[in-house]
Amino acid sequence: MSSFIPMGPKIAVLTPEIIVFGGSVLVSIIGLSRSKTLRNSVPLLAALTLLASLVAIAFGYSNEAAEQAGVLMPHFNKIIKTIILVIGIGLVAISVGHIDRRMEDAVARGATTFDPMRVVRGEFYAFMLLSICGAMLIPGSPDLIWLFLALELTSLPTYIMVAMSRGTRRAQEAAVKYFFLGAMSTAIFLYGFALIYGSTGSLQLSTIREVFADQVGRGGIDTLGTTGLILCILGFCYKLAAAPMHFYAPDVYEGAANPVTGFLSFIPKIAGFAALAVLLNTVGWSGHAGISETGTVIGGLPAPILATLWMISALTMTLGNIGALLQKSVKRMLAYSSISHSGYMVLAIIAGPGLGFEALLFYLISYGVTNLAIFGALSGLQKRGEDVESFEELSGIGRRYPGLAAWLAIGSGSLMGMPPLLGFWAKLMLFMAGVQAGHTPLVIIAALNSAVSVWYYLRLIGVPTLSPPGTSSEGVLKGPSSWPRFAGAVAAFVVILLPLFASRILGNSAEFAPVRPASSAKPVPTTTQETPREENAQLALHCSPTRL
Amino acid sequence: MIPMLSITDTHADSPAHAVVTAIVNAIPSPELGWTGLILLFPAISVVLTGLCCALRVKSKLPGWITVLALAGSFALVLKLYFLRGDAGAPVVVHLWDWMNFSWGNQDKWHSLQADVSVYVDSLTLFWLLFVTGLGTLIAIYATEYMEADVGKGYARFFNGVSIFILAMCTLVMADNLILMYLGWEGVGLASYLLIGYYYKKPAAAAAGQKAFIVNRIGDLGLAVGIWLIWVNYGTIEFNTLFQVWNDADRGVGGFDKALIPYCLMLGAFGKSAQLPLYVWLPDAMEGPTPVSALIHAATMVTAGVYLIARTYPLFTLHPDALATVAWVGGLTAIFSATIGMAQYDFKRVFAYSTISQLGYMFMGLGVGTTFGAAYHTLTHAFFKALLFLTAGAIMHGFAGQLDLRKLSGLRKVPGFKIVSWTMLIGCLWLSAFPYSAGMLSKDVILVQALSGKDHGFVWLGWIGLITAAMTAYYAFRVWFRVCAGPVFYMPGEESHDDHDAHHDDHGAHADPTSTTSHEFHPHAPRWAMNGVLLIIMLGAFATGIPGYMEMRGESNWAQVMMAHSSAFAGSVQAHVTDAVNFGMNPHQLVEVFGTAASLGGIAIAMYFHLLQRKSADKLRAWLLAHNSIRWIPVAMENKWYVDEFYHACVRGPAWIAGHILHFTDKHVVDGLMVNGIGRIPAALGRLFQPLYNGVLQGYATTMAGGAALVVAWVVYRWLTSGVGA
Amino acid sequence: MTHLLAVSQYGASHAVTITLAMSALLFTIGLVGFLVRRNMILMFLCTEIMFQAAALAFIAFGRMRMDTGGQIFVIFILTIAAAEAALALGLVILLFRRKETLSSEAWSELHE
Amino acid sequence: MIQYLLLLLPIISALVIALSSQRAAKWIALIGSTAAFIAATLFAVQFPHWTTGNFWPDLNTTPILGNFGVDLKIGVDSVSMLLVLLTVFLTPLAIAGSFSAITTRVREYYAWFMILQASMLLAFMSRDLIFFYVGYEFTLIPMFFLISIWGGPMRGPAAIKFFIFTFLGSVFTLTAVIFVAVRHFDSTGTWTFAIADLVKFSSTQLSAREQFWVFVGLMTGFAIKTPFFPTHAWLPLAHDQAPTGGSVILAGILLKLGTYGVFRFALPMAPIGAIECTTFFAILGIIAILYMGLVCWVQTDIKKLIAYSSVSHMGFVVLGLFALNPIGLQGAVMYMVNHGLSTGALFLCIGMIYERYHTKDMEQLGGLVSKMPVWSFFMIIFTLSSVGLPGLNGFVGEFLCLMGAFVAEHDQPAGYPGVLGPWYAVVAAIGLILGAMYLLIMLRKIVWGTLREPHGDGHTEHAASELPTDLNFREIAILAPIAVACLVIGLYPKPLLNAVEPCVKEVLVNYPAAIDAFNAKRGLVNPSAPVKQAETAK
Repeated sequence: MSSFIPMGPKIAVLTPEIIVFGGSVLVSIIGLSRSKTLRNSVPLLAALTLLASLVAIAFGYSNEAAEQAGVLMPHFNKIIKTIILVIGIGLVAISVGHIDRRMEDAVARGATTFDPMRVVRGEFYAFMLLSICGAMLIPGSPDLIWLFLALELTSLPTYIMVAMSRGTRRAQEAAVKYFFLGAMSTAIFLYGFALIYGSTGSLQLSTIREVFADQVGRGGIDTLGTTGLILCILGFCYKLAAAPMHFYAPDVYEGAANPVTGFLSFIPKIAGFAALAVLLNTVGWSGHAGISETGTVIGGLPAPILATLWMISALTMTLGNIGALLQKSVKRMLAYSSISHSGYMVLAIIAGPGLGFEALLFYLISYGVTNLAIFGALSGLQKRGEDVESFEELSGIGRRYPGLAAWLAIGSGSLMGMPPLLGFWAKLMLFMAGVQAGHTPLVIIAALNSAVSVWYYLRLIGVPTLSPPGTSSEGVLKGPSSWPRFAGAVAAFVVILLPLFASRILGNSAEFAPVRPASSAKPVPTTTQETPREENAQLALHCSPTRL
Repeated sequence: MIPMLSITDTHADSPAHAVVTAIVNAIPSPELGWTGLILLFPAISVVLTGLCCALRVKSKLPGWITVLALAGSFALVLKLYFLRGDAGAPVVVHLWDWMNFSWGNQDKWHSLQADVSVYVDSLTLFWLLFVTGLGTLIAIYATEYMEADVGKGYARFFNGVSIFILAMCTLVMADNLILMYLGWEGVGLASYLLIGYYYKKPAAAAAGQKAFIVNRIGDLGLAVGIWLIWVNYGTIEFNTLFQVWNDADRGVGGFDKALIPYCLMLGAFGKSAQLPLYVWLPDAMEGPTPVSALIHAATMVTAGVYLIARTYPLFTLHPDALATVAWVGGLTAIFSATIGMAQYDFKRVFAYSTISQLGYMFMGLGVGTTFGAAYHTLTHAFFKALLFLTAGAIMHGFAGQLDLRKLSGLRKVPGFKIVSWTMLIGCLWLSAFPYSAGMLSKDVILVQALSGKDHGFVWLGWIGLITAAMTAYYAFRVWFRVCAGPVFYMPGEESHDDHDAHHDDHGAHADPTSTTSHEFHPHAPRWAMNGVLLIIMLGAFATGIPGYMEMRGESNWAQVMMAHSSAFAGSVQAHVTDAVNFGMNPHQLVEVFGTAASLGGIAIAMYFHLLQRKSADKLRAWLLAHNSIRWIPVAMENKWYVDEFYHACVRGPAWIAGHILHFTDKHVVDGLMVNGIGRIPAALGRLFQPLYNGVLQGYATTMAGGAALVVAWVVYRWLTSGVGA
Repeated sequence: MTHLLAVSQYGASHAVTITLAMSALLFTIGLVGFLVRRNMILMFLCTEIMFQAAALAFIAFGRMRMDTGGQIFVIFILTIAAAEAALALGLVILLFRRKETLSSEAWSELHE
Repeated sequence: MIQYLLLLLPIISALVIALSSQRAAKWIALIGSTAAFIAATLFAVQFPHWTTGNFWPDLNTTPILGNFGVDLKIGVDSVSMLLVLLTVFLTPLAIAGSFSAITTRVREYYAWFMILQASMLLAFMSRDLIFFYVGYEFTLIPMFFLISIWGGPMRGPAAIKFFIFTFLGSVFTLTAVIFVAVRHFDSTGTWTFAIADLVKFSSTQLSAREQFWVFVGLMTGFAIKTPFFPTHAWLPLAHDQAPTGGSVILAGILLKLGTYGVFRFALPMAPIGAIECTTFFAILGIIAILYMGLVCWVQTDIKKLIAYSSVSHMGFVVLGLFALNPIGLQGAVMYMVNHGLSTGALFLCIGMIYERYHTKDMEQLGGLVSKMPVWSFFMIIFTLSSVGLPGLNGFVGEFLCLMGAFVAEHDQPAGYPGVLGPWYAVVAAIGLILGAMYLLIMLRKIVWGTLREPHGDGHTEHAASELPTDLNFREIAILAPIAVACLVIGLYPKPLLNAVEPCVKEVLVNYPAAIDAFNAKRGLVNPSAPVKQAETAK
């Protein structure tokens, strides 16, 4: 069943991940160095690693080679990796100066001497790189084992990062919650893998796809497979912070240090979406889902999967938004906002390859960049060596730090979908994808939700710029390093300017091949009229002129 | 059908070009194109007096500018009259495009053509003659009357007068209904500004506002009428309209058409202060007296008569339309006469008499004699202007005193001779003294009414006769009280000289009632006022001429002018019949009973108000003493409580509704609905908040439970829909 | 269960079915244990039980399909489980040092 | 490229202001906005094609999301041009009107103002639906800051309510737009958001049901923005709390975005849907006219009164739009422009009073004509224009709107049958009386009567020192152009009417047949309807 793929090309395709992995090893060693310069160069090194990996993708990655190496969605793979790396560099930048802050202070003051056993900087960046490496591995997974390992590689370091991000009880509590609930979710999707394996008899995703297509031809995916898929989706929801597996998110985001929260709200999420795309690729979006609003038959995910995702999407965005309305802590609010954005993005997953995936990728870029702007600004502030967390502490800081307030405002505007910022275009694409897939009701729910979200995003715009400075915002000062602020500024400019180049970006992502046709190229079995289906096929062609 | 002279425009493309075209068109053409200048003169006056206002000119310059401009207009009107004669064809002069656009073509219903164009036929000329003529005279009068305000409100006053004349000329010269509507509202604006001239008096400000708003009700009728006309005839230009009406569409139509006269009627009733809508006119007396004379007696209030005369053919669209006009007119006449009999403020008496006389005009229109109506308008314009101007002269002389109980024997006060005697002429004319112009014009109407066969017009004639008696009574009640009898006067509460000073702010002035006649020196009118009074008196005499000619069965210019205008075109002008009552035909009937009514009224007035002044009070006391009849004087003195009725039944409920709606808006629409919807998300959020309790197991359970719920939902969908796997 | 038995079209033996049932049971035990136990070590062990339930299922399915993939997967599951165990124990020790208790309820400072 | 200049001018000014000193800011803003005015006027003169309903001849496009048909296309037809001219005309005046009122965070104020102008211009000039939406939506941000920094005591809630409600509405609009674009793609295979293409597609290819929902979606946003009757709750608060300049722009231009949307998108895109909803919206319009008229009557705050009157006036626009015939639509467009002028000017007048007395309470002010004759003169002019006095601009729109509704009968021989009829217009025309009533009452209270000023001059010390009793030259120079414009449009609206005519025809191109079919379903057959339209109804 599984075709043999020689090792060489496979490793060649994995060069970027190998670079990142190597970098993590290097970083973890250098972090222990007694030389302050060397120690301080750790983030730079991490960023350079990511940059090198990026170069490797830019110049060493070809879709053909990847396809040869068994990557199922080569272009999707490339784009996801690129996004992870670019945003990853930003995430590294916003975490500069955070880890070991007290220790370094003490050393600088001469209060203590450097003790390699008590510093964690090296490990922190190493874990960060490992997690990024894991996330990068996901979209190219050829089989379930790979997928499982990549997912675990993504999550396990993050548990530790939360715990070590700051030495407080809150961080440890966040870590324990994150870890235990994460373990539960892992068990759930692992069991799902087992059921899929049971249904199809293979771990190879390409084979699974064929078997599922075969099953669809015989009336539908069997119960075992369906259950497995649903369990997987639910398990992945944990990574996405999507309902009903989102409950950990507010606590964990609040407990972790600001840069780590920024990390958590992006890397696991993109990993989860990549995993979801890879997994759902096995059942494909060309099955029949039902009758659309407009009366035409629409292709889509199998009905139970669609129903699950539909429900998850609607629940996630709604619960996220209504939860965010009540928050006093910026980070908790951002956690809920992150939840709701997962809900929007699930809509893109539902819409499927073509416009849906383009929307998903664009949305991920937009969300990642915007997140950087906001967390960059937040990480660039401190209050007595601690993170700035509550709205009160941000009150009126625009007077002193207009730039940071502006990054926050631009980020919020983008998250709420205010044109002409990046978030608007992302949402536009998303809604287009949703409507095109025939899910106008879901799009309307999403639209309503984005209107609700305005309330709390406005607070994030308004509190720093409009409110008078209060007692709790007086002690808020700039953080020790200017890198987070710089990263925030760059991200904010990107949020404003990227739309001008959106055409180029989307032009690139439009080329990605979402689904490889099943080798046997069976006609999709029909239970309803033939003609609309033909149109539908036409439609798919329009979506992806080059990729089929 | 109707020959016309039209200077058509080239349709403008670009704005600049259009402006040039407009100016070129406004320049007099070799023929009668200069007609448009009749409007130009007051317009220039508006601008110049406005400038004077802005520059705070401290001389009588604005007054004389106005007089000159109006005189210029009057001269042009005269020239036009003499050029065209009584029965000339309508002149249409296009000035510039206004609300003019089309879709498709320029046909009926496919375009809306309301241009600033002038349409002059004999009806227009008839009105223009006395509007500009009296306007000029009254402006001259006002240059003296308002002299106390020089440098303060003087320019503003004449600006208002110029606006008024401009709007009034636009009204009567309009070539289409919408332009007429412009004039219609324009005179309302002038009226608003001039009534509120003494803006510091809250009553004046309120009166101006009331006039505008009540008129708006009428305007609503006019607007609906215009729309209905467009819907039914596809045009609102008089020329085309009458053509259409003449060619094809004569006579009674469907519901839509039948409504047209009633809507127009509403407009006319509003502007001419007829029965349901007359309430603003008495209050309008708060304005300076020349304004009352010009606007609220002679000209503006006859706009309603003009409107009906202008659209007379349309009043045949429903059989009862004209009868309604007649009855409303007749009832207004007698109704306001009863109020006029019981007022002490003689300006108000004249105001009610104006309403009453306007009622006669409508009666005339209704019973079918447009000539009678127009002729009465003409005579009324002169004698009522005369009365108001004399009243003004008295106010001017006696510091605003208007109470007829506080003035007496003015004919013997030095300087008030001319005033008193011209006032007598006015009163005689008003009371239809035999063979006065007032009698002649009124008779035309009453004869027509008494010879009517249906709609109870005969009864209307009798009502007219009774009203005539009442009119004679209240007219001479004023004259005998004020001008006859022993000399006695008390100055008014406020001298309008110093209305700009804060005279009523601190009570620094002595109580005005304590100012006795000994310390007070009446301020006699000078040449401008007296001269104008005399000229108008002569005019009042002159207005009798067509009446005499009519009486002798000769054709006269007024008659001819009406007959060659839309007021006659195809109308139902009835002929006087030989209906017999009391053995007399209508002519004899009116002659006998009219004379009796007039003389009887004067006699009663003489008894109560000259010979036995005490007995008037006694009569009043006697009436008040008897419970069964005491409502009569009370109601009459309180104007039949009509204002109060409107206040309670229209304004009150609307005001309460306003408050209720404001409350609703604040607390239901905004508070409950909008804020309520706004609260839903947060409330939902609070609903789910307990789930985020921070306990690890709690989260785990919720997650597992949530996952189970999702699965359950999927299974449910699966089972129910049967689609899918 | 009927659905599970329905898959035996591939010729699954009774033993496979029983193994699968066992796996499902194990997973349930693990999950319920995770939800009801407060001791963090026990909770962690419950997640391990769930992992092993999945592993058992893999073996059973592998046997049913006559495919070695399931068994290979199990090795990776065990590896990951071991890694998680290391992480979990480290974490638990850290927390125990802080609060001298293993109860998960002691850690509920972060909440709405 | 020349058309981009108009967009760039305000943006560049905003940047320059942001970098300039606090003192220079207002002058730069004034110069920038005046330059925009001059530029727009020059364009209007140089390319008179707009007067005949055509767009600017060189319709350049700048692809943004090129492969999804989202291109920055700038162009104007006459309706757009009128509103552009209104925008560039009012903005410098509003800026000059803020000179003495804005003393804190001056740079920010003017920078936001210029950004606001840019985004309004974008909305009016865009020939691409998405960029229309960008401009339409982005106006919220500057307006949010204008209200919440320089607004009255309740500025926070006012700004938030304004923002959230308009945002809430416009997401539906966006969804509807996307729906149409997607359907266009489905049937043609190309993506486009070009207004012309989508309008053509939507009005002819969508089924009745789809059109209905598209129309509802579009209207949800526009109805809140305009605002229509039950969705007006944000307006009084926002207008009341906004600083003078903000109120002027809000009432003068931003509200027009809603009606412009209805005119430009909702009506042409979904004729069948529009016809089905006509009665509903017309009734909403009438309710707005009457209800708000009564509410205005009992207001004691001048600014609130004018704010509520805006809702009432917008009711006329709604009525005119849903008359669905040339008269009504012409009236609606005229009303948009004229309401912008007269209400904007009224807000400016009120702002001048507020700067002097620090109160907007009619009970505390009175008889100002004796102290401020010049101000009173302007106030009277603009009030009368608002009342709809013929000869001033307000009348043209008001009369045509009502007349349009009046003649919109099924058997109208004008070639444009309608769904409404005389009764709608007659009931709405009561609004004429109410309008006169509340506005004249306002005049009576604050302009006429004996002089009343707020007790204690303690509040007025900052402003009173700078400002003379009556208007100064700057203030006269602000109000006089508007007054002239009011008079000119009132006396010579012909060029405007001529220019708008082709646009109106274009909007109505699908209507007569569809209305005949709709009326026939209700049993009202148009005797003069062409025979062929039985099938076009489908």
